[in-house]
Amino acid sequence: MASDDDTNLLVIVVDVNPIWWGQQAQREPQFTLSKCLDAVMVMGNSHMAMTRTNKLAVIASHCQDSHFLYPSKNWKGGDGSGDDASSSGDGKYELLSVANNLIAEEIREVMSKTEVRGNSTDTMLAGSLAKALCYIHRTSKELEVGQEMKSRILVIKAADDCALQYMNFMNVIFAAQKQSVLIDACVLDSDSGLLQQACDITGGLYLKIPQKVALAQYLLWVFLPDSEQRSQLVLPPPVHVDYRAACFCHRNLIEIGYVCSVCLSIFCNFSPICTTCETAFKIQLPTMVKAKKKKLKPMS
Amino acid sequence: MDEEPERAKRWEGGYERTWEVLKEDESGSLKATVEEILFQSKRKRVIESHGQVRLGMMRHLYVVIDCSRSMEDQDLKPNRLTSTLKLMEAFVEEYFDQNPISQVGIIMTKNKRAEKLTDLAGNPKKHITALQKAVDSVCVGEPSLYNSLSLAVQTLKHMPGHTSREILIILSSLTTCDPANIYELIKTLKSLKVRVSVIGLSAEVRVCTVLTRETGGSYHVILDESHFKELLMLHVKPPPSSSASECSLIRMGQCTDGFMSNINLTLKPMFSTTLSPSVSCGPGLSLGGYFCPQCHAKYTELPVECKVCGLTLVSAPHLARSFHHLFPLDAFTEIPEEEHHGDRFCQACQGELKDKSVFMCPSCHSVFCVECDLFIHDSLHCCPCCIHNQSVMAPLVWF
Amino acid sequence: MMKLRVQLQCKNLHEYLRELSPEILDRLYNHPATCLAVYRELPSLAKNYVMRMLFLDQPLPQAAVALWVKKDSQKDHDECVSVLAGLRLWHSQQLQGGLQGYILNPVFKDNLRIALLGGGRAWADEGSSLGPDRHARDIESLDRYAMERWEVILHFMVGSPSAAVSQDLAQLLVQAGLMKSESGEAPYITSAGFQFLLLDTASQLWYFTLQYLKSAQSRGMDLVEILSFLFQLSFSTLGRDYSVEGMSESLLTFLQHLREFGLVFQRKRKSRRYYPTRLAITLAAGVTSSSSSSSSSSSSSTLGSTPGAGDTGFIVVETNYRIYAYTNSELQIALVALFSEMLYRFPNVVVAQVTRESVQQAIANGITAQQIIHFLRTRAHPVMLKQTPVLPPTITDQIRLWELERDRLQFTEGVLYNQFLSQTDFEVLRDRAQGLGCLVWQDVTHRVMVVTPQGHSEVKRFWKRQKSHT
Amino acid sequence: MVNVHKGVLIECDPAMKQFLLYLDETMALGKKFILNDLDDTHVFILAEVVQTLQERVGELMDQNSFPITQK
Repeated sequence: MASDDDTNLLVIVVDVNPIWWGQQAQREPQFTLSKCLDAVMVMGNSHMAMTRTNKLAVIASHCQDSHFLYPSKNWKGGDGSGDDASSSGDGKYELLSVANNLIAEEIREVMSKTEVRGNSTDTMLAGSLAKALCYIHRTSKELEVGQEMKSRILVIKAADDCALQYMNFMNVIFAAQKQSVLIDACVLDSDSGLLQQACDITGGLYLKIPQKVALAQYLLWVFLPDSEQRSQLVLPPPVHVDYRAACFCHRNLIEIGYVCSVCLSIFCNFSPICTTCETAFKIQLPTMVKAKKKKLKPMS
Repeated sequence: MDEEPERAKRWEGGYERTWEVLKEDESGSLKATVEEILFQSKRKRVIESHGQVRLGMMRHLYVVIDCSRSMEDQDLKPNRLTSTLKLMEAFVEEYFDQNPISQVGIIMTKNKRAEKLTDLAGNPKKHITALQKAVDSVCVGEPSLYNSLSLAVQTLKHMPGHTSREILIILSSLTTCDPANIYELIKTLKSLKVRVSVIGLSAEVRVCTVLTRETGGSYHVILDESHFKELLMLHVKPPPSSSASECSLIRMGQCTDGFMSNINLTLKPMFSTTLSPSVSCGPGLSLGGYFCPQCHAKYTELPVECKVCGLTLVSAPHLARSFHHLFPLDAFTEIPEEEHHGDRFCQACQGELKDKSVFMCPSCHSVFCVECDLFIHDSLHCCPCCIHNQSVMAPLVWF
Repeated sequence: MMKLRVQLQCKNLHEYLRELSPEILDRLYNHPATCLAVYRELPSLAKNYVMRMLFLDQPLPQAAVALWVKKDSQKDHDECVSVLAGLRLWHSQQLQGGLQGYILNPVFKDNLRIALLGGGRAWADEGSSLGPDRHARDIESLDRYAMERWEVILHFMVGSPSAAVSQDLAQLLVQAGLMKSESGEAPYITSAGFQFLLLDTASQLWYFTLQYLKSAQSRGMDLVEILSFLFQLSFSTLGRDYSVEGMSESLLTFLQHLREFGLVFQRKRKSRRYYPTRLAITLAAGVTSSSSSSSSSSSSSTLGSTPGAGDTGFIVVETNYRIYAYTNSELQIALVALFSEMLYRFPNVVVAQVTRESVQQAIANGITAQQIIHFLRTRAHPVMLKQTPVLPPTITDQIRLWELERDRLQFTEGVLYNQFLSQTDFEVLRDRAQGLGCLVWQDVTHRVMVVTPQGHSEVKRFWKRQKSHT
Repeated sequence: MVNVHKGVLIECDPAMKQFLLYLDETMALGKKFILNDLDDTHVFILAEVVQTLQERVGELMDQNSFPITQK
């Protein structure tokens, strides 16, 4: 059994795209952003209640920015007196009640403060994941010597993907893989190709949940066990990821393509000049085989 | 060979009074200066990226490891050979991480001859097992620069024009035993546009200076093991390819997961091509695997060159992995902590800004601590705050 | 004459709870803090099982639960089910379709929900109702106070004159078998006491609390109330003050004892508020370490050096059998001296040498090699923690070899029977001795057997009767 | 008639057994103390020699352990 004292860090990235949640509130009033956050808090509480050394971080991924809901900057975690946050009046474990009050305050502030530019119904997930990785990197540096840390990121995805982020997203995925950080994805609405690739490359779990209302139960059943228990439990199988690339000129998925040796952009058929980096290609003419001169019979 | 401008050698320079760096503060503790040194060493590791220069993405690199008698010397613990092979394993790992669509070959030279440990291949596992087996090979005789270079050139000259051809020599003995005149070989190397770099384990050798200067490579002599590791890691980043090297379109096959892609989802256990063991990590019956789009040969490891139809097989993440060389993240500007009057928290990791200076991203003016700055440049390769305001350059739509 | 080497048994929470009667268990689960503490001690797979069933109201059929686990980890699944059933967390219930199903113990379920999500009544009356404490205590002073109180007890055990301890506490130490006192003169330490000293702070605390609970019944205190208060303490936040309103009389006396142990700080006996110290909070950590005699080295490496609870790691062990202890506390030096010879003494460091004689001397007073190694590992200096394994393997192996060297011979008293006339006589007598359970050793081919002295008289009588019949 | 002896059963590894036999032959403890040689890991001896036997074994152990401190 894993020794009890290696820390286990769970970072939950919640997609709080106001436009999507606004439409969602009209479509199904019984599942709104506050319900989703309750489920997140239940998941966070149970993770922190598991062992003394478990740590939690929650990030809200907004259209233009991502905010750390917990642990927030101005409140010192751990041994701080933290008497300003009201302690558990209702029998809840103190550490959890302080955490939940903080999350509630921060999310209220985030939703009211950041104004919405444009009607982008997609979220900049790569930025929040990058911040999560930096946070994991710092916490692992601050660990006592001799302890090691297993960490994973759970993304709760609502709006659909933003195509412009592909390159940054891939950078983030490779950085996570290098740090052996698992990326799990719980998708509420439309499937997301980027997250499928993230989960496949880092070995995390990708799940599109059929009923949104039972989000808390899905989180507790599928995403709560950490990497060591997942090898024992029966969990949803890894999803098939379509890694084929689209060519730059027509945006359709191709099996065989031509790759420019300089800027690696892909074209579905041969063209003498690369449109992205305008380098002229040396056209390999099929090498001409010079006709063999018949040899004069050597003078005997 | 004309006399090139003599670089000031270290021992020619003035007397370095290194002990004066450690200054005691009033309470007599060296803490401040030690942290200063630590801070400087962290900063030094961020190599300045030199803007928009064309990088040779597909590289063919031969690593020549000297196995002469001098490799049993014990100035590197436990002896030079074991320490070199250990560092080489890390190098191969890092090399394939940074350049997924490149290839490496390893050559050992001893007893006046050179032989191939592994030939050019794109699969790291094969090289690492070969390196691990080489630990107990015996070091005898003298190395031969000429033989190892000519052996490497024989395969490199057939490589297509657009890929970069490189040789990295790890030389420990001061002598070499060559059957012919090495300066002729240097001329042919130059004509074939092969770049030769040398890492010396003992002292600077004149013939290596000439060799590296002529072919455009780099020549360094190691100080200690950590310096050796640093020099090796310098060779991981693809070298700026000279404009002369022509670039061309390469035909490539995009592989998807074999067993899922065909419509009838019957899991057909297929024999992976057993032409040569190097094709898959082990021939035999396996469910998973990648199918070559052209000839449906099956492979378990990517990237690989299809043995049947010669098509290079690669998957999208491989190409994406070497992107950050194309759009390098420019270094953050360092501003002393006093001048920075924003909030006292690093915007990436929410940690407090404790150390002496703070780093600002030139494009989005967000502030980071030194740990995050290093982490962002080493593995993240993108600024967390810039991503948000959608100023992303190339509209690469790939999913 | 054989020296009985008593083994210090330090049960962990589960072993302790399993011995309690079911109705005490159910009353225990009435308090959110205890439910959370019991939940934290479950094996990690069982934790997930409990979480999965926390929000279900109707029972799950056993067949469904068996499918949760992959085939190759069936063993862990059965172990979890037995733990959960053993602690009465899972009740098996008859489903309508005649299937056997599992349901979470309703009392436990409600209280765990309250612990996680709130919605019940407050655990302890809030300190804030008394207004801020005029002379509030910061964390460093709390730590200092806790460590100093705890060290007084350890010093008393080592017998240093300066340590004075209340009669009640001394009597508890004797009851716990850590000390012995003949006819009224000052108690002195036993071999179990030595082993106790070598434990890390968290395990010492837990062992001490277990002994206290045993004696609690005799003092007429309610076991459930004390345990829930203890677990509530271990979940409190360091540095906050809590009020004493609403605490029963027995709880108040318990509080005074805790004050003496250093788990709680009160300015005066009668002050209306108390501060839990770091020792109280790491008490929960001690619970997870399995019994000291088992050789689980992994869980103890960081428990012992829990930050602030006593000194963090200060011992450096070198491969030339030298020990450098960076401490000037008399107690730690006395502990190191138990199994090594002191070489030099400096203001901030003590140099000692582990030798064959010193280790065998320690083994003679009942300390086992494993306890010495556990002591060195839990107090290993951070510099040592960087390397794996923490202690140089040559040293740990050598200490174990020195221990094995002593008991090359095992002596057992006995009575030898040989020269049996026939095989049947031998077998009859051997079966009789085996039936009585006093057969020590037998060799059928030579028809020789050895019986314990106590069993000898019985076997002899049987043999006489046997001979008179045939 | 069944023969009965009172004494102490010793269980030890074969090497130590040989040492006991050697002590017995050379009358090192003043008399023959082995009552029965049972098998190569068990021996049955007189009760009163146990104490002196332990000391002799201790001495044997001291002889073949090297002093690590070069005092």
